[in-house]
Amino acid sequence: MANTATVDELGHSPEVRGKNYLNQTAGVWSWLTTVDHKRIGIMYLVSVLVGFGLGGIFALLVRLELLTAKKTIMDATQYNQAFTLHGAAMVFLFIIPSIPASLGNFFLPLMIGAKDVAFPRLNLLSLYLFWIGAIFMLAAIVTGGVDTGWTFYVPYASGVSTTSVISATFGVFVMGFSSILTGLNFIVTLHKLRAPGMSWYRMPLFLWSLYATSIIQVLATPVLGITLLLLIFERAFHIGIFDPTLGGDPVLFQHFFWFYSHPAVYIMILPGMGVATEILTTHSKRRVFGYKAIAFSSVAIALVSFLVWGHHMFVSGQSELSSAIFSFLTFFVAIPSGVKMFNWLGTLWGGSIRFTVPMLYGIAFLFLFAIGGLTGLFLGTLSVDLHLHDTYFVVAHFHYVMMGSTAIAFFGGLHHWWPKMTGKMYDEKLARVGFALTFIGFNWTFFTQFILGTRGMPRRYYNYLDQFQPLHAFSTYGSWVLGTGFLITFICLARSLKSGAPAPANPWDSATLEWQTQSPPITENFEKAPIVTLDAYERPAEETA
Amino acid sequence: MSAKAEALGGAGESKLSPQFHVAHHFDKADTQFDAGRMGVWLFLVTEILLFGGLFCAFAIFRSKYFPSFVEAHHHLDRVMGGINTIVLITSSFTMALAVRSAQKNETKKTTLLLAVTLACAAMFLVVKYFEYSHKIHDGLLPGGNFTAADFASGHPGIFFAIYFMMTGIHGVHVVIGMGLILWILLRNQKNEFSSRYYAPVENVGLYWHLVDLVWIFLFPLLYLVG
Amino acid sequence: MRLDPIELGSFWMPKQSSTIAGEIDTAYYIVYWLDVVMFVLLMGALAYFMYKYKRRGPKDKLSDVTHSTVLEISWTIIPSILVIGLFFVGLKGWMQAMVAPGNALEIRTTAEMYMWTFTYPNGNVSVNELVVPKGQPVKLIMSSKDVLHSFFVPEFRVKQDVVPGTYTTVWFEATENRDTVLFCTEYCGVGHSDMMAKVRVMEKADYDNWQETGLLPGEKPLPPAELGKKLYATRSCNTCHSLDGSRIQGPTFKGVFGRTEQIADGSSIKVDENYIRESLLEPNKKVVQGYPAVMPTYKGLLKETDIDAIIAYLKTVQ
Amino acid sequence: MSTSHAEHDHGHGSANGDHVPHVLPFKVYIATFATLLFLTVVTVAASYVDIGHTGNLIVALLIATIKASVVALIFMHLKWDHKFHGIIFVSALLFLAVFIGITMSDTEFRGEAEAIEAKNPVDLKDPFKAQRTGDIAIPKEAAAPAAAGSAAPAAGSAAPAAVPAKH
Repeated sequence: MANTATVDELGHSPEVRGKNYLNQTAGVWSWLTTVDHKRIGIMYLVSVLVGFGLGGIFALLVRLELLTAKKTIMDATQYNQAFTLHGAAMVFLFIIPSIPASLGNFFLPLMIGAKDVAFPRLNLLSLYLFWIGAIFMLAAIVTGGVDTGWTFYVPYASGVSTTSVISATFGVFVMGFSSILTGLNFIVTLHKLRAPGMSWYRMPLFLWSLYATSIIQVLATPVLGITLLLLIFERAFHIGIFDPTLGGDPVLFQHFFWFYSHPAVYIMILPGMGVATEILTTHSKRRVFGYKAIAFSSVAIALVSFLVWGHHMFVSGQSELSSAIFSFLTFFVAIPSGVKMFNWLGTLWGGSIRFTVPMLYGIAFLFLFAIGGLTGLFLGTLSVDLHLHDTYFVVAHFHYVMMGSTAIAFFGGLHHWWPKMTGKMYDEKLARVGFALTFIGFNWTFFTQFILGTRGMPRRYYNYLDQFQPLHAFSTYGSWVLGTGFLITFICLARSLKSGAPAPANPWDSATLEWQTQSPPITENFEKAPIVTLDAYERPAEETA
Repeated sequence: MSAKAEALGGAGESKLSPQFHVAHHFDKADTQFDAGRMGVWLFLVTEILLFGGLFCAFAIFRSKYFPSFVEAHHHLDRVMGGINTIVLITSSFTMALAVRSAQKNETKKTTLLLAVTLACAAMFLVVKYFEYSHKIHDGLLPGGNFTAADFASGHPGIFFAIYFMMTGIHGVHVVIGMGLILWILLRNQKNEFSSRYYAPVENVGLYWHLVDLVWIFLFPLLYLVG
Repeated sequence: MRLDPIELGSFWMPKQSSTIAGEIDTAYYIVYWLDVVMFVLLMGALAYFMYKYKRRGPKDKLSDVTHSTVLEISWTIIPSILVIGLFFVGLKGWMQAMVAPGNALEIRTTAEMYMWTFTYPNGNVSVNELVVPKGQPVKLIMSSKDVLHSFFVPEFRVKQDVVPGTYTTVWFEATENRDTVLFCTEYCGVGHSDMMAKVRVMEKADYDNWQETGLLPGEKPLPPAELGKKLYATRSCNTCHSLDGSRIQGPTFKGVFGRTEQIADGSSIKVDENYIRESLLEPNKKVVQGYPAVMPTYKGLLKETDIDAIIAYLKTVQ
Repeated sequence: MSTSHAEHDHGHGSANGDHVPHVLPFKVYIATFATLLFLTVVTVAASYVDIGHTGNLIVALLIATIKASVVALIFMHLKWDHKFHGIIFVSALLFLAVFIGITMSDTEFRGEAEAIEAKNPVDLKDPFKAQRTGDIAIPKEAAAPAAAGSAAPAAGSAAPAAVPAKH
């Protein structure tokens, strides 16, 4: 800008000052037709939080039912629907889109110094597809529920269940397209729209994790699409591919399903790892240790994730050869995950650690991911899996990974970027209370389930042996603490929208690009296209001196 | 499909030929062109894996019910399948030429070639219609709907399940492709394309070639070797 | 059905009640201690760094080390070796669990929504109760009538899905002479959690006696009429033949002994010992007029003493 | 964007960033079209020659692959396109191969462990001892449904996957 005399500290000219992406235009219509990645990210954020709330309510109901060994509040049919909808809502409405579609959409262009994603209208279409899919899923809930479990195993889902399986699976099918389009958009954006000087190795590591995630979204989701189509046709027209009475193979469905759904586990966790990396480096004021190791381990996880789906099927009746191959390959996912863990610790070493709210979430992530990852070794070990498969041990394990790692990273990222997204600071004290209750409640609820599982408690049980009752009750009490924690967090964030102090451009003193524009950013992100001259997380010389 | 729609970037609204407006978030036309095409290629990857699931099912059940697959494939009409192969290859050829004439600013020729492509696609569907109605009449249907009595081998319904799923999904792609071709044909008539901006033509072309590519594998597997 | 609780062998694991359990628990504890050590090291480092490098002020000295190739390589290679080791630890027990010894007793197992049916080599059938001898390998050959189920006995550490349209097998050799619990562990519908069954492990002699007489250890043989009454219920006679004179699928048993019945071919017959015996073994030879010929044969499923008992019981139903 | 761009070799583009098309000569298209038609005729003809089912399958797939490559390289301009687009395309095929290959490692070998073990017993505790304690000679047809005594699987007429069809 020519008028250098009146620019503010961020270089904003008078015409721009006070304007941002939130107040540029107003009205519902301006939001529904926006192609601004930030607004789309915000709409995704609201949507996934609604999904999280929905899944959370079902989770609390499931836990409440399990308070006693027989009927507590609902009958077996309602219970089966409750755990199915908890799983389906959490996986498809919350975790899969959570970080990439909300935080990713918002920050990916900002972090590479671009004005938008490569295909802004496609981005909006992806949001609409997500909503349409969600409507089909909600329609399924209203018109008879779903009781198949979120895995939709045949022949139960294709022939026996009398619930609205088709509506639910069609919803997931449509949401799959949304996921594909987001991934495709991110890949092209990262290839084509990086600001001058922003080489691949200067990108923040969150973007490497999103890149790896996008690869999985593009490569794996179509297989889910064809799987669900076959399931829908099986149910509607008895085409027989999965139906044993017609010569089909029900185990084949599991291959199809897990070829997507196992990589999907990494669609869920990889962005969480990326967020954790950003948090740990920013709040320890330390450059990331082992940048390339973390970057390549993300891509390695994405690629290896395609080779291990059969570890969900060790007792399914698949061939012994397959099980042995899958077990062997499964252990190799542990290596890049371990490499990340070590490098995160390396990042803390020699830093200046501030225990801000996001940092608390970041440290909790390390703790919970360590447990989630290490307990995965039990399940990858063939003989041990014979005992633990489909018990509460598995339930506890994947909650530590999905909830303890991804959701905690998501909320950490939300606290980290909240000032940038909303332009408001939140009440640190209240946020800490929310965090503490969440962390304690989570471990309380789910560590208990490791004990239940090794002792032989099968999952998806409505009635159970009396001997498990004390531990189940204990777990249920924990879920109340956990629920309270999230409630306080939501109240804290909602209050900040109303009465939070205005956020400065860079409250955490971070080195990455998204903090180099105002909070909240202007619609074009940067007034002057940034030119990158420093490595990732590197600070200008006078600052580090 | 939508990938293609977006492949224009934000350029759709502008006055295009001879100079069109580069979308604000791209630095130059060439980047925008490349981005669009990369998006389409990534989209084609998803198409390959979508059909891939069915190819996987084909491989597994062919191995499991081999005699049934051999017997069932004799009930498919090689002549109709062969005609459709030639029709689709021809359409691919005219589509490729349409892209070429768009590159060379030959608007009228582009329109003509797109129209021929469209006609070929329609013919493909007509032949498909006759094939389907014949199968339905004979009771050669998927799984539980299979009613043809004179089958010696077990589980022919599986073959026809795969046949109908594969050709059905392929047929849906042909229909979507026709919509896309029609759309660029109309835009071409409004003189929106030029040698400097023909990305939509090229990207729809890529999609159409993929539809051809899938058929190139479907035809021998289903009709010729079973 | 009353199920005994699963007995705990340690804080984590149930009691080891099969030969394979020890092997699997060993693998479990190898992973367990490896995990504990790794976890303590990682979290120890985390706690130490949190304490040591807590921000003191803006003048904190920051490390400028951004990578170490030696470290990266070592923390890639060492875990790789460890997990390859784990793979073989798991493979060993698993191979044993997959391949049954040749002398295993084969029991045909059918799962359906929501019950387990076990058919023993001599044709005996038990529902929701698996009876096995101690100290002998038992191999279950399993199939499902409807949806996926899964066979899981925590104390034996064995699990295998039961798949419709195909056979799957599982084997174990019980080592403890007591009852335990069998779960269905593949979600199968509304009654999934009720699809539990009792596993009775008994000495070989007791097992043989049970096969022969249906008597559990310590049980006295029943008088014939009472045994017949029990068989009437357990062998599903009651689904087609009433005791109160009402018509179900077949003729009522009320006053059946000594009654004269019209046969489908027009002749008539007096119901006596021989006709009852024939009706059990070749049920559709002489069907009472007006009833469908749908009764399955009990040939091979009932022993001579059972047939005698049923006859004795029918004499009492008046 | 100069950095991101410099990483790719690219056939088009000009100094001012305008897009310049890469036009192929007409005869290339004609030749491609003729090749495709010719190969279609060949593949139909080949299917009438009986060289065994596997032979016919291999010939058909080979010709289809050649045709597909021609379409991808010339009609789809992959030959002159960015290398990265080719990598994208090939990686799709690679992952498809992984999907089909590993899935078939299950369906082709189901229930064979016992048959292999019967022929070639290996005790992991003592790999060099041929016979396991308790073993008798095992006359096994893999999971041997016939040994079950009672009828075929209740779910229907499906052949048990334990005895996979071999051709």
